[in-house]
Amino acid sequence: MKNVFIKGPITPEFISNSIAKHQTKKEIGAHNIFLGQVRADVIKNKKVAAINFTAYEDMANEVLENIREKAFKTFNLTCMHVYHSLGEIKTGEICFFLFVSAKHSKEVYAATEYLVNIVKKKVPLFGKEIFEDQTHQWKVNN
Amino acid sequence: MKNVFIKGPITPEFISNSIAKHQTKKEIGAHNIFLGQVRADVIKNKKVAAINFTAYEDMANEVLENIREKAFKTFNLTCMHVYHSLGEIKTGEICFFLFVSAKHSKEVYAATEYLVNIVKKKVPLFGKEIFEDQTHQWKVNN
Amino acid sequence: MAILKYYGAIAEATNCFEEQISVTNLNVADCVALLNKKYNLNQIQVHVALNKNLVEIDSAIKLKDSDEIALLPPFAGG
Amino acid sequence: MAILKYYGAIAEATNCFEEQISVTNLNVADCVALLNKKYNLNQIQVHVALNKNLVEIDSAIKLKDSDEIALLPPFAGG
Repeated sequence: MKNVFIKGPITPEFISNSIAKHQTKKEIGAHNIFLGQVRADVIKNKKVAAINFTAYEDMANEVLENIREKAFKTFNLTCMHVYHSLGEIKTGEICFFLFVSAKHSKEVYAATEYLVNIVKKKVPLFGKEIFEDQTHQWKVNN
Repeated sequence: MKNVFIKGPITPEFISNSIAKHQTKKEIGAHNIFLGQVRADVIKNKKVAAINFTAYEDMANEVLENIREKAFKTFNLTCMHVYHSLGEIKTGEICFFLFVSAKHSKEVYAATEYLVNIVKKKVPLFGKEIFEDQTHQWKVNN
Repeated sequence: MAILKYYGAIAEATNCFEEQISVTNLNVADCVALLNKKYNLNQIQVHVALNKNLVEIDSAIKLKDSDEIALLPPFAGG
Repeated sequence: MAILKYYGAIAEATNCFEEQISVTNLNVADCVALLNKKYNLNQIQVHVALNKNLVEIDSAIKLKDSDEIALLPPFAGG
């Protein structure tokens, strides 16, 4: 299984390379890409400057493999890719990249929403929100 | 109003530039990108090689401006961009790029699906499907 | 004179993208019927835009000089 | 000996990422209670993974040598 985790931010160039690789797949008519960008939230007057992500990687890879298998059974997808950053990701940088492709547009929307939500809920990733004053708190997905 | 129409295919580099431009907008937490790729459909044993797109551009720009205004009223979006190719777009190339951004992920999914569908339905764009043998037929959105 | 514009399959049938038409006492429905007959557009599902707004193909709206009437085949964007 | 793994807020509380524990007659619930007491984890919502599968925090599954028990704080990916 290929590696899902990327050290540092996911760059726009990485995303464009992923898109370019799919241009030889001529049965694809629709791509949907979800990107998570680190937001400069203000919490009790302190602004988030970065999130430091860590993962229980061995477990995360197993969970993602199950998610992938179920997604291909549930949705009529041609391709599916998930990438998540590890390490410190500054505000404005991209930490999460989900990419699904299908023959027709109607196949991709529900798959995208389902996959983003299940990754947030089921993959053991942890985020340390670092404020501008270098204090921190631990991020919790709702 | 900025121009929505692009001569020729929408390149992966154009998409990555659009993404990069949003990295200064630190209130954004979620992007959703829909891409339409020209599919090598086989119709009565003939394979599509390209689609030549034309538009009633003046009307299309007015329709898109209305769509944009309504989208910002309906969905809680930070940004919205739409681009469509004109001219001959080969199979595997990208002809449609819709890009929405919001504070939270839950805002982007319905907006994406709504916008893709309304662009397909309401914008006066015409597509000549050119087969490998240089014959053609006119594309009709369902 | 009003301006007629043709797109896609319709421009293919008319063999031009634009022409002018005298609109004295002509409404939308008349105009469409006239063009339909002249160019044999029966095979194509036609939409009509009057000054960039879609109108009913059988609309009784009177045409006037400087109007722009566009005959649009099915949309295919996305 | 089984391997204990800590992540995020829990690793911060234990001040280490990994340690070993003797598991003679110890089940998951016992183990969690022990660590909870030792490291004062009450403030953190803990999930437990036994050999990379989530189990109930009060599970009576007996631990054995070579098991990997991970204490996981709330997930924050995406």
